[in-house]
Amino acid sequence: MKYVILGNGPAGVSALKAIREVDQAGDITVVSPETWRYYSKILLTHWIAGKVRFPDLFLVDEDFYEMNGAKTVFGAAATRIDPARKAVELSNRQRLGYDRLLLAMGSSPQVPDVRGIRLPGVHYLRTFDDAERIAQATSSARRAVVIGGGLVSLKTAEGLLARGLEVWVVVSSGRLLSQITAPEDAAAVLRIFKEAPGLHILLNCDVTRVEGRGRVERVLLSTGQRIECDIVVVGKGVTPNLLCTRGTGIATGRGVIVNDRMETSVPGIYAAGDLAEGFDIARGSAAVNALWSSAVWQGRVAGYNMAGRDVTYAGDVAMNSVTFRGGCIVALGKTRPADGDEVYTLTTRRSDDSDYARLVFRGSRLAGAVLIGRAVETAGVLRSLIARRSDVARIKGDLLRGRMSYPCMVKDVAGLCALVAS
Amino acid sequence: MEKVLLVEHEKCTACRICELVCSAKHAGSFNPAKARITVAAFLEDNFFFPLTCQHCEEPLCQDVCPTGAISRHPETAAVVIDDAKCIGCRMCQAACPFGAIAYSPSEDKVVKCDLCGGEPECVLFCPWDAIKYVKADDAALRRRKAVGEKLRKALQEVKL
Amino acid sequence: MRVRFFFFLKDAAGQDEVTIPAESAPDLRTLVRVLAGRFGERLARQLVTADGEIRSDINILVNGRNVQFLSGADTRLKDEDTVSFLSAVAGG
Amino acid sequence: MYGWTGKILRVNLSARSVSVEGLCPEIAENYLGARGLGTKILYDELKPGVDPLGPDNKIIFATGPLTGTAATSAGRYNVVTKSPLTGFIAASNSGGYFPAELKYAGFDAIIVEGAADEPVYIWVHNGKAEIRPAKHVWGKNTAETTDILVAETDPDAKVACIGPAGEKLVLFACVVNDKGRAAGRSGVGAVMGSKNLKAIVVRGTGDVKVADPAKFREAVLAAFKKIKESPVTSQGLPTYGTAVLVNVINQHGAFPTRNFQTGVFEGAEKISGETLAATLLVRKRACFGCPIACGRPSAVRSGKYKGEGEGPEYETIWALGAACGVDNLEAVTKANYLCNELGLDPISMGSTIACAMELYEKGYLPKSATDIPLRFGDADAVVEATRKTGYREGVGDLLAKGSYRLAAEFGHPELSMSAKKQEYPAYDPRGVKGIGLNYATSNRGGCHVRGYTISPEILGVPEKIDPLSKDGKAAWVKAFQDVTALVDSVGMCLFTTFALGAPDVASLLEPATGIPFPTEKAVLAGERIWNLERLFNLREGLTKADDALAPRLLTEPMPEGPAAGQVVELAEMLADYYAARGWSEDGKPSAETLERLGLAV
Repeated sequence: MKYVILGNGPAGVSALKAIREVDQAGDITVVSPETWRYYSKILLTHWIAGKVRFPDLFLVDEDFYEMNGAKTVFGAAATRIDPARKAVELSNRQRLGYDRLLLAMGSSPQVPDVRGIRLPGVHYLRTFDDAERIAQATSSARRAVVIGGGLVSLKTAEGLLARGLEVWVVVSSGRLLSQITAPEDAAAVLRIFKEAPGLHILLNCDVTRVEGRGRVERVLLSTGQRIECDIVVVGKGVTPNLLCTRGTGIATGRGVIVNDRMETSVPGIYAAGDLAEGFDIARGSAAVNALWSSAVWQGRVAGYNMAGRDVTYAGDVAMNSVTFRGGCIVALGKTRPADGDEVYTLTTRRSDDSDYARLVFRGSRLAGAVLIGRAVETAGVLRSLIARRSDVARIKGDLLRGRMSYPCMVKDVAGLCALVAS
Repeated sequence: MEKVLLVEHEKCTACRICELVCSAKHAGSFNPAKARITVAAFLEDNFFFPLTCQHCEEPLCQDVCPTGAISRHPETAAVVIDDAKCIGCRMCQAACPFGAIAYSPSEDKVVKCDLCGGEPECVLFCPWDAIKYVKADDAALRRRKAVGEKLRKALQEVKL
Repeated sequence: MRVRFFFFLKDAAGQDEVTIPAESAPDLRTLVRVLAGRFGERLARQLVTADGEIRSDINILVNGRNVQFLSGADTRLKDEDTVSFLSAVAGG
Repeated sequence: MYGWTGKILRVNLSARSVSVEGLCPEIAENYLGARGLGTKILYDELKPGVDPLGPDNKIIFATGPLTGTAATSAGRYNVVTKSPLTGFIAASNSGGYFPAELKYAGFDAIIVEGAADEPVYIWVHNGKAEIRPAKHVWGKNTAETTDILVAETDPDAKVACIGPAGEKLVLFACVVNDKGRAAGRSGVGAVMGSKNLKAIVVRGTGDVKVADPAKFREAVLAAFKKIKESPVTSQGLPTYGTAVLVNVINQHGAFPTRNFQTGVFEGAEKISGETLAATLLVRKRACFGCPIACGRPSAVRSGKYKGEGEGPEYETIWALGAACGVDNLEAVTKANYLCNELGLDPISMGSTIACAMELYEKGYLPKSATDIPLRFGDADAVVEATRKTGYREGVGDLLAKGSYRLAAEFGHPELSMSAKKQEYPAYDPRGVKGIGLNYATSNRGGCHVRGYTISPEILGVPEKIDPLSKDGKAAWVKAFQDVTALVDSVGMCLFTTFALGAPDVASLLEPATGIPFPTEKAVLAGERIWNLERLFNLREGLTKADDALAPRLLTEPMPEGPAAGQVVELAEMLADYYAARGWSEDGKPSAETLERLGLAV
């Protein structure tokens, strides 16, 4: 059996491990446009901040591929897939035949339509090479503009602040983290970032132009404001890398459409990670959740199925955590309520004012939550309630009193048991 | 034979000595907020539950850790966190269905039970043997699993 | 005489009260032997030590007086007496 | 500092100010904490003769150096103030979760002075504190108050509060923490009420550190071993709770019945610890850090006494039961729940009802003076009188003054079973002489937990001594009083002394604090604390005449049972006691004694 894995991130590597667990003999090739072995993209902003050492970026040892009997083709990307001949063409002219193919190429940063956005000094943060360029630039830069108010932007801002830069974060929306939280969370979310020295958050405005002679010198904002700066980092979201699926018959929507075995519409071709539309339990439909955790689980399910073990993907719940200088925000599942959903906001006059929890219920089930501060400690239990689609009617009272703990559920089960026994 | 932590919550008196000795051992001070075990005491319901890491067979926390900081200890089989690798991103907290991972603000890291390297302090001090460290094939553990299974079934039946 | 058991001794004896004629147990030492024989090993272990001495950590009252302040194991018993056996307990 | 947090919170309710002060290391070493520290502060700061219910009185909530550590059963604190019931020092002890939480919040003690002009509570968290309005919980019972204040502060906050009884200045109102544990005696709740202070709410995530963790751990392990080896602390108390004593004390003929008219209660079995364990007990529960777990969550499932909560304890069962001739355990339990909810000391409550019943039956308390007939054995009357006292309704307004003032008002103060106007607990001294001497000399009036000689006299711990003999009792009482002051002041529970002794306490105290504490030094601290309490009382006008017992105990021989014919030979024991203490014949510490204890001015 010949396996080709396009991608060397969490989805690809999880698939590799799963395949090897089932099939010790098969021929596996991992293809990646990057030259580095499997590393953690999440750590890049921490590396820029100087909090993580270079060797600690890597999640596997150098002999990992060898030990798993996998060939690697690094520094090359798939350019065309030929399902009829069961082959993949690579940018280095190589052609790989496969019996089972995994699409795990992830996603790429979106490039905003702004004049001057191609000027040197404008960066994106996706790969280690991107991070290295940003880190180099910070050695001489003093002022930075970060475009976007999402997770990557804010973590990048934190990294740049740690490097001693003054940072302006320019956000189109009226609030931070607008993709993973709801408008009613805005104030609580903003509180986490507000007091950071050197950080300026500009809401409700866009960068209309990037200017400079030969390289970035300033940005112009829709408000008319000008910000002099040495570098710009863009964090306006990502799009799945679907280019090589064009014309192959692999069905796509926002991402690659898969069944519950992570197989695409073309038999033998699977997809996992940032480019796949996995089932989202909270939404009750497929969605592209560009999450580390989803990539791991989807990659594992894909790998098992590719190697012949029949495993289904139960689906996942969107799960994001954003930390900033000791503060933390966790968003789970569906954070923006639809019609008929019930929403409860729990704010107590606690010792720490930054504590906040908002729960979204759909019928007798929990659908989503935004947790800030100490409430984050309950995130796992809530996520499990959402993921298991538990009927929470009996423990809703406890949940709303801030008792969102596992024992609370055990108590409930024990109570039910007594009820059944009697 | 691998040993596991067995909690029999019916025996718990909510004295919280486990929290005290755990924090002393791991944090060097008496401070329940720093303990890796917590007694959830629902006093009105007379329901007390010592909660700590279950050292799951397939730990979700390990899956979601983006830094590779979580692994299984080769000798104790405990699911352990490598302090040096943890960046405090809290994803493991969001993944753990038991809520058994705590965050230590002073260190900006998450902390959890590590079975004290094979000699759990909570087990040594628990006055009522509500927490035991037993061989994985221990009869008590099997009984416990059977009860758990019964409870699970009871829950499902009621839901129908 | 009326013999009463309290607390764990009641559990061990399986009942809280028994009547024993003084002629079969004219003193406390004999009574303890009679009770140990009658109620078996579990009670016996709680009443007497391995050497057959009355254990010091239980309290035995004859008509409300601790036998310690009567004649100990030699305390004479009459049919109208009440002998109470109390396991080691405290409160407050 | 190790053991101690080294910080004291001072709250002035009149000025609405809060401040943080350091704990003087020398005071800490000499007075330890909790009861000792509170006494030292009160002695140093209180002007003599202040009205206990006026703004000049202060109330101190103090933990010990071992509170919040893993030391055996060290989850306790003391509420120290000038008692409105006795006019002398009050130091009421309680466990639960509140005391350790106060330590984690960063304070060894809270000193509250002045009085607020409207209801307030104090919110203490991680080294900070604020005074907050409490109008919305004024009038609420202790359970409701706790729930509301937890909801508006922190889910893990712990609450010590008063109920309606404290608000209405019932002279034996208590402070209830964690809903079911109480700083019960001497009316400390009324002092809070007089200050318009409804509650103290604490939450903390700070450290309590010990000086030598390894040595401390060894000492804790050794102490745990002894607790587990003692059948008293490993079996008796966990299985039956304190109520185990009902049968024991009744068997000895020292179970005070119908206001101490006799020492044998025919209904004892029905209200015994065994009956409680077999019927109403839900499970056992421990205070913070306690391996004994004598706590009794209980429930009366149905009927007119339906309810649930903690207890009843032995003393409660006696006071609301035998003392009033009541053998209905459900009624006693209900009255106990009411005491918890309304914030009443069940010993003084039951004893005061018992006194009123005797006054009523003898015709001294006219029928017109009470809206319910008060006859011995009437269970409903006990429940109703308790409720009425909490709210000061009808006859409850009379009962709220305690038995001494009640009996005096109707011309028969001799029928109050009290010392220094505080009601005795559940042991008739005619059947247990040493405890009588302790009642008479206890610095806070009629009380068993100052020098619990029941231990040697009845239970045989650490050795059996004859309860009916007066000889040698003075030395036992002194020794127990001093060791108890030590145990109370380090923050441990008195019940540990059924298995542990002063050397064990010292062995914990030394590695915890890093200060050398040989046993003699630790016990000397206990003696110092006892004498300082005495000095406080003397300054408040105490004389030898206050070291007294009710005439009934001295002159009316016990009518029946094992103690038949006995009276308490107090005068002889008292003389021995003064001598043993190094006090003058009129009960004042001599100059040499003060010198020896480091109390000389």
